[in-house]
Amino acid sequence: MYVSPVREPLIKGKKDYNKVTEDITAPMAGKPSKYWYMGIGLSLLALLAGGIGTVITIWYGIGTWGLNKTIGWGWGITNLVWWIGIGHAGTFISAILLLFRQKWRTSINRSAEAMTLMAVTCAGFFPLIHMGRLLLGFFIIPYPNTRDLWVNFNSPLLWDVFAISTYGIVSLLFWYTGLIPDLATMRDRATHKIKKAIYNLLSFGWTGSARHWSRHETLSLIMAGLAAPLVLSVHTIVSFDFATSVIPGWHTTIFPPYFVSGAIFSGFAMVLTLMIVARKALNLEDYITVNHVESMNKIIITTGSIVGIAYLTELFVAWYSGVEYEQYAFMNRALGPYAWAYWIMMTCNVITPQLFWFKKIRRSLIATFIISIFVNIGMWFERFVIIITSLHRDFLPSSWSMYAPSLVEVALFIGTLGLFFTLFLLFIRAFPIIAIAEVKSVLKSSGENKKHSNHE
Amino acid sequence: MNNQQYITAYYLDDDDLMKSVKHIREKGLSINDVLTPFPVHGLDKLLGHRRSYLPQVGFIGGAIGAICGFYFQYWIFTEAYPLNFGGKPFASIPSFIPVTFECTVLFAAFSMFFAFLIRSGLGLGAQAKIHDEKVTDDRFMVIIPIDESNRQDSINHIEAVLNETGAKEVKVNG
Amino acid sequence: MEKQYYRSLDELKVDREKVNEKPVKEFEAEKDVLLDLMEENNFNTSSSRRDFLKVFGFSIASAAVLASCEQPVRKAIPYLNRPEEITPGKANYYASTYFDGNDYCSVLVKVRDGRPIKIEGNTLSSVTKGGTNARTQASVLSLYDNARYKAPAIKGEETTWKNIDQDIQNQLNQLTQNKEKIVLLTPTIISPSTKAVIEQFQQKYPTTQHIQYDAVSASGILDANKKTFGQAFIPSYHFEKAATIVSFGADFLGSWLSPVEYTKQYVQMRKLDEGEQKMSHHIHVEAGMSLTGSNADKRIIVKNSRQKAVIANVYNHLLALSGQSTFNAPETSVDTKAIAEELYKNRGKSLVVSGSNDTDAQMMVNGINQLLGNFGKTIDTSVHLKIKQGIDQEMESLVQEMNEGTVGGVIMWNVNPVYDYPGTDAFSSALKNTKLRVSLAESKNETAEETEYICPVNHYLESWNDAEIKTGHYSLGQPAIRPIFSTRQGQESLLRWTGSNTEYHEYLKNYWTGNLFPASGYLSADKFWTDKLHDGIYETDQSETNINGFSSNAIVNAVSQLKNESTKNIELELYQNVSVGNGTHANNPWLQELPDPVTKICWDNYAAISPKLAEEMGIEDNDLIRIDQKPIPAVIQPGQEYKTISVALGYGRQKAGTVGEKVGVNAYIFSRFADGQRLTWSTVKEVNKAGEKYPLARTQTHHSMEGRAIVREATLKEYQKNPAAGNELHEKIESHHKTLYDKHEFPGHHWGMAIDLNSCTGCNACVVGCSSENNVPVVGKKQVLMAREMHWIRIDRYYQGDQENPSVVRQPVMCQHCDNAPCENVCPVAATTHSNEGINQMAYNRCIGTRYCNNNCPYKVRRFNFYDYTGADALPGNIVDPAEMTLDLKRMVLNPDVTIRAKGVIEKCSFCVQRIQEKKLDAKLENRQLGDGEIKPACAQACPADAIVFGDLNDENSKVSKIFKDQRSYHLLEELHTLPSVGYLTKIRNKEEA
Amino acid sequence: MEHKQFQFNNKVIIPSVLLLILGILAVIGALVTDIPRERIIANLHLNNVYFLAFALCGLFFVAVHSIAESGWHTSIQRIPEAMGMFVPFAGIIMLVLFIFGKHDLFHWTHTDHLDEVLLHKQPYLNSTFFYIRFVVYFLGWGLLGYALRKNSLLLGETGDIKYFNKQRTFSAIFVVFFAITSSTASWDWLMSIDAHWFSTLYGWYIFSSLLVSGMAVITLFVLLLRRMGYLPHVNIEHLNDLGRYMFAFSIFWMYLWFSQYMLYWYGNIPEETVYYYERLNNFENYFFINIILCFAAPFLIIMLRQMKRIPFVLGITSVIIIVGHWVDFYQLIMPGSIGDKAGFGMLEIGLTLGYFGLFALFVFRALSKAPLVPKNHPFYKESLEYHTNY
Repeated sequence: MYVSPVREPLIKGKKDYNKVTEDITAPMAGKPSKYWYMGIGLSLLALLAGGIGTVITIWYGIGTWGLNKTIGWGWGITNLVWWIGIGHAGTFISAILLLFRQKWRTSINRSAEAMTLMAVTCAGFFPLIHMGRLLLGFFIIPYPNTRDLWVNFNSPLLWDVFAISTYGIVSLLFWYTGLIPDLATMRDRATHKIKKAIYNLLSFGWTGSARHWSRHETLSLIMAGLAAPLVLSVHTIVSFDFATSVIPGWHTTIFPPYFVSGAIFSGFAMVLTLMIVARKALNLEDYITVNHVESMNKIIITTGSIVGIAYLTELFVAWYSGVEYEQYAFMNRALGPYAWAYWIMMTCNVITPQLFWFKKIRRSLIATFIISIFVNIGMWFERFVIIITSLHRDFLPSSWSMYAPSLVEVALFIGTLGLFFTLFLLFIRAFPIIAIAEVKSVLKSSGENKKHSNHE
Repeated sequence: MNNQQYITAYYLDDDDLMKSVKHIREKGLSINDVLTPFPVHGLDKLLGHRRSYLPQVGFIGGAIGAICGFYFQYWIFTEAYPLNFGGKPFASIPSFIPVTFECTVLFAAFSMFFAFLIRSGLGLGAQAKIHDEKVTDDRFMVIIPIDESNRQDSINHIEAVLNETGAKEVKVNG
Repeated sequence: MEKQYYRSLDELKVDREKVNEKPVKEFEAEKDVLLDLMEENNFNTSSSRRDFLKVFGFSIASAAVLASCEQPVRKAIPYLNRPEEITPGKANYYASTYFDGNDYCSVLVKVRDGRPIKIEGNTLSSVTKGGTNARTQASVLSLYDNARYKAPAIKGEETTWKNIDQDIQNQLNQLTQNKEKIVLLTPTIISPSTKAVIEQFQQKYPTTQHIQYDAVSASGILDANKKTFGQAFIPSYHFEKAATIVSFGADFLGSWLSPVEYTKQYVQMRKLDEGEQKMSHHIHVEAGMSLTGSNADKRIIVKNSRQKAVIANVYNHLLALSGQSTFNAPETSVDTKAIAEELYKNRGKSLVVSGSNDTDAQMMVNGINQLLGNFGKTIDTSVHLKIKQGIDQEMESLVQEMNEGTVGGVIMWNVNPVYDYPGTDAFSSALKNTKLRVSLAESKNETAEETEYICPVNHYLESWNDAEIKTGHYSLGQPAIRPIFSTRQGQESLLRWTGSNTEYHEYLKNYWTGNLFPASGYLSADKFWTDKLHDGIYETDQSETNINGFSSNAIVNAVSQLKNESTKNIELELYQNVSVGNGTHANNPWLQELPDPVTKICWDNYAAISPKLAEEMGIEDNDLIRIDQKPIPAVIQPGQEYKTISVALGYGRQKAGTVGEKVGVNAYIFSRFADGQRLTWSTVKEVNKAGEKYPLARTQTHHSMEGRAIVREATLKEYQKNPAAGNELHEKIESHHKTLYDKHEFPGHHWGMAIDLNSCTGCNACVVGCSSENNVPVVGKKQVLMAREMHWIRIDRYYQGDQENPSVVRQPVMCQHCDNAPCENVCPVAATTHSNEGINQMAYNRCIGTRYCNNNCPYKVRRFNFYDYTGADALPGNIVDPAEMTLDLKRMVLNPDVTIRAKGVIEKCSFCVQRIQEKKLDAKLENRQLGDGEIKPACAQACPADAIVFGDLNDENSKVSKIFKDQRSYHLLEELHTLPSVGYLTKIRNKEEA
Repeated sequence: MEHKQFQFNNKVIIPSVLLLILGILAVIGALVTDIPRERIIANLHLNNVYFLAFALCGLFFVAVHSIAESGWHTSIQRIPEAMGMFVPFAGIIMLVLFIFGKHDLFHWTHTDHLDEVLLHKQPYLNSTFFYIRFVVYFLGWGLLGYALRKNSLLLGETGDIKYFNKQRTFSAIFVVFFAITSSTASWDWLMSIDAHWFSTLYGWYIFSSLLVSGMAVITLFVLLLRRMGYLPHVNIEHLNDLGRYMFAFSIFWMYLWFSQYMLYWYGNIPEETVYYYERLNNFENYFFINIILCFAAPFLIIMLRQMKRIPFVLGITSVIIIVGHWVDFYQLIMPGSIGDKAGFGMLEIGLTLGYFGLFALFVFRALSKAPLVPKNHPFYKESLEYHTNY
């Protein structure tokens, strides 16, 4: 297919198909580096902290958290939304960018999707652990109990159960579908017997038959078509958790699209944070190029601006509505006791991404890395602001109250970070973190070496 | 599979593959299969493959999911155990939409995924017949069945055609 | 309301024996409600009803066993023969009397399966009229207090009653022989039969002096009346007849004399039901913000040392108005003329009271009331209030005598002077000079711990008793349970020591049949006795006849000596709050966790200081300050007099049990004697910041309504012009109500509750009543600090206006049972739903604790069990129970009709659904319509102000339906269209400007 | 491939003018019969806004595809560009209507009897500020639209990378400007009709409506031009993409519609539900027809790939969407502005067709002013070799 010479190459260096395979599978070969061990050590330590927090929470109760009669959700749900948001990048890259024909997605979709799965795992942990009676959490499954009672389909939390599990499953299927051919590559390259057997099992007997490829492509495409609205639906439903209520600051119609765009915003930031490190550590600079980073930064600035406009819209409509509770809620956000969190959110989410208007910054890896971390922080604070500042001062001033997390809550958050990075570090050792087959399919049209000579 | 034998050969470039497939087909040879390390665009057309029915499967799966998901909720709220939640009507249709949607997607995805596996004979424990381990790396392999009734002629003919196309490692394979 | 009052278990022993002679009859089916219920639910097992009963008997028996000894609780013997009056699962009510020397209340004791579990007001009493206060409600828990003395002890060694009796008798005889003085120190005794017992004791031991000692006394009133009427007495006040009430520091709704009675009276003149257009005008002069002061229409801030001058000026103006000669009154900045003029306008319809213990002040108040012609109208001198008979001077003399060594023995019965006598150890050191020290005490206290002989007395629910709260107003107390421990009631001990073997029960009965029966008009003494025991009260129209005419000589004398006292010093004011009161009940966790109606602080007392003083001294809330070296946390109290610091009494108990010990500081040490009276205010030498913080547990931290229409109010004038004044929003909002789906139908009942903000005084009785009825957990100070208190009903308090003298509004808030409840929608597991009777119901065992409902509740009335407070959790050993509420002993107080909630579960007000179901069943079994007002949730039951009305909104004629149609009626946050089933009536203030 | 210059001849002028005359006749007819004046004004407002939305969507389409460095759109981009040229004229007719008819449309302009809520909103909802905003919108859109068009023509002509980059910059500015103004303008012209009511999502909801209806108009013009023999290079793949856009944005519209409706339905707070209450009780037909036409029909018709590749089906779907969103705007405007005076008859049909004629005249004229394809656009060749597998 013809590609305009104006476009930058997506794969740098003079590559052939074999080189692609070699490059991408290289990180899995041999012994892990000492940095890998350090990383996994730290991650496991964090995971341990989370484990201790979990045991304490289950044994002693939610009382070990900083919540109170007014503020029923704190860091737990903040983290849930944050992780779910991060989990949106993968599917967005794979599904929506696929539908919009953005070829640059091929280098990052695999790892982004894997991050989706990991983030969803981390996210899914919080609605479970935040329950007062975790051991009875199975009540949430729609089955008739001994008194023929079912569940409440009016509850956004129940929708969440469906949405998050569906999202997790479909993402897994989608990710795995894409992984099958690459697993076959791994199988065929594996020299160790056990390794080969495992990859053989996982690759589902893939041969690379043209028929299979044809179906595989159709499957990927339709799955992408399904995943695109699904990715919208998940964060929409998460936003419904808040927006369906009557609490000022929560009950607002812009939440669904604004949450989705915030999710993609934060997801891309996390992908960038990891990929900027990973491309260097795993020698994949030719595949994940500055061009890729720039493209992602463009998405960040778009979604960041949408989020910014949503903030302003909320502020304006709070005033415009003439509803005193709404007005107070927003005044309180900006000027109340949690104003610091609000301004961290504003700075990190609205102001810093605007730096990406400058091409220099957009293409600077260091700047991108720093800003991506800012965005991660900002988006965490966005959820914190939404949850805490809305709850801590709602309708009746008599019940107003303050919230600070306990050590247990902090430990749980750190634990999920540990889980996330542990899974990621294991992932890069076990699976090709770039979709080998997909990169090969765009190598000719968008690779550097064949750039100027391609004709059909 | 019975004793059917094949001649396999590979190319190192997808463009070469396309050209030779065209050539082989023009020579009247039937191609049993082509193995490639990545999906080569336009190959289906050259090989004369039909479009897959997976979208239809997905649609049916999704439709079933939607209907089941919706009716499940509707039945519980109006028949099985109607409860007054915050004054909402028993049939609180807007509330049913999110779960209905999720069920639709879930059913569609599952049905397609498994249809894909079943139709392609893939799955946990399925054994691939590996002709060449480099097929998943950088080799594009054509597999042409040998006419068993006229074995040697067939082999010769096929080898000749393949050699014309610049194929590498033309060999008979079980 | 028809309630069946049962007689006591003991009383029925005879009947039971009679019953047992006959073959036991099969019970009548309709009585056995529960059994039928079980059958309806298709318990088609082979077991018969009788088998079931045997099993069920366990619970009753276990209680009975527990009540008798310390055997393991769970070993139980089934009732083979059911006692006549006990139906398993049905509660009995016994009339009784609560009097602890400080508070009086005629009560009904709810006994379930042998255990008293709830106290309710006795509506037959013309004094308390079914009202209760927080302490009365909480008193049932004291019965199960682990700090109670469980057996007699000599010098800390447990012993038998026989031994201790012998010892004490010997010593008493010895003292009598030596003509050494024996003092019987008690709080005010209002029991006529007990007085007879004491007389008998005094006959046996003639050197005995009986001294009544009230830690917070009314000695000033007694003295003033003695000087003006010739007799030391407290008259009956009639707030319900007063159009203008002027109170000089008398917290008559909270702690002054008989607050339950006064609240009942007071709200009669405050209610604007059924188009009533008039209400009383209440002027309150005080230094600290009291409960009563915060309810006043006009609150005038005057420091304690200057209040006398204000009284004098009012008196002087009234003298002038009535054309009498005036005197030289000290100056005051208060517009006393206006007060006097208003009072004068309302001659005979006004009431002036003072809480001061200053004889002169009280005499002037008498003079004022006399000038206004209030005696005989709003003040009845012929019916005396018998409460607070203690004369401070007697106690003062006693301590002097003890110090001199002229007192041989002291028997202290239910008093705690080591704790509550002024000074740090004045009493304690005096006590050391006596030879015999006997304590008749109910539970661990500072005084008893300093005596050799501890003779534990029964809790009042284990005791026989009687009371004459007012002249001719008798009431009886009867045990509702056998003594749980090896205790004996005080009267019985005294009788034993006189050598008598009469049981006090007999003694009491004889006293009543001997002294009261003859004039009762009854033909049979037995009938008289059983009737009165059933009713709990016996009221006659007796009156005091030996009251002299009013004499103003003493007043003239007094005013001539009035000095213009003026001091720049900071004054310290001591007061009793509605929860802990004088400190007797400091070990009661329900009371400790009860937020103060003004500051909303619990689990501590504190120094309330004025905002201006705080600013000057750089003091913030929770700063520890030192008042004459004594450290105490400060709270900035709007409306506090500039240079007055108020501290609550009753805290700082050193020996009281796990709950009450070392909670707050003992402020009694600051009280003092002056002019023969004990005063509860003094000047302090120095106040300074300690530089530390001391966090106070406060259930409400934001005090402004932020301009929201939460509590709606109007002035009386506006109301008279427009009954919807202040409530204009209601109609507007109602007219805008649009819904996208129709309301569900409530074909049977639709329960609703109306709360009159004009009546509610904020006394907190409802809060304790609710906790008691619904097994609401106590969470302790640490958890309250984290804003995790569990109360199902709370009383919100907001300040309005300038902080120098703000107006105060209160609003009881419980679950509003919204028909469009935001909480119900969002529970994923359908644990909270709407019943077809309009109740927002919680299925605790279904709840998984997402707290989503709590977040969504606009009223924030849902409570989450952050820890295992009740021992109901599946995981053992992780209970958070600062108040020991999970002790088997204390768990006896639990209401078996209400599930205790496990860790991780949301709970909230249920409209006392168990009471609704009970009454519905009663009506069904009796095949009749449920009457309006028959169902009373615990809060409505407890309310002394009748501010809470409950009923069926589907019944057009029910009281609650009518109130809902009142133009003052509105719903909290009604603009949200949550359609609450709770309505509020606007608060109307009788004042000029809004 | 040879490209014909678009001819602004009688073949296109006559039908357009006929439609325009039909519209004028409809208004005259309404004036002489007893149709209330307010109804005419409300209809004029409806069509003003609706056709302006097409024009803005045209500009937005061009801008977004420039930023996204899309290739395939280059072969049809002249059509959205031409649509954008309607913006200034729409501004003029809108201004005239507001000057004469704002009191019939906006209750908040009755400054003599405002309740406290509207008084509270006065700093925003007052005529002066309203007109200032109006001018800012049209200046911004007009100038940026003009710049985009001019630059695009230059780029198409020269293929100079300088113009390519410039186009990207203009596009970015336009998108940012439009992101804000599309919301505020929809508050001004639509949301403030129900002056007490508010919804934070409103602006984005209108935006989605604009997007999908504009896309349908683009599709319709592409089909029309192909039918007339222009744009021979536009193949089934391009149509497929346009169809996919319509399909996806229909779902997106439904998503936003549902989000807004569900949240207000769920909260059931009167000040919010009053909006839907009005529509469900007095305009229930429009309410449901709206959903069917805007979502159900396009969703079912063009879900399958095969259907998107049939020009006729695509055309029908475009028309359904255009009608559907007209109904959407109808039920956005009518209940709040004229309430029970609203109706549906010859006036509505005629006037809308008249606007179509007017709009078509502008578009055709603009198309004729420039080559139909940017033959030197760097991505133009990509567009020609465009084929998809999905």
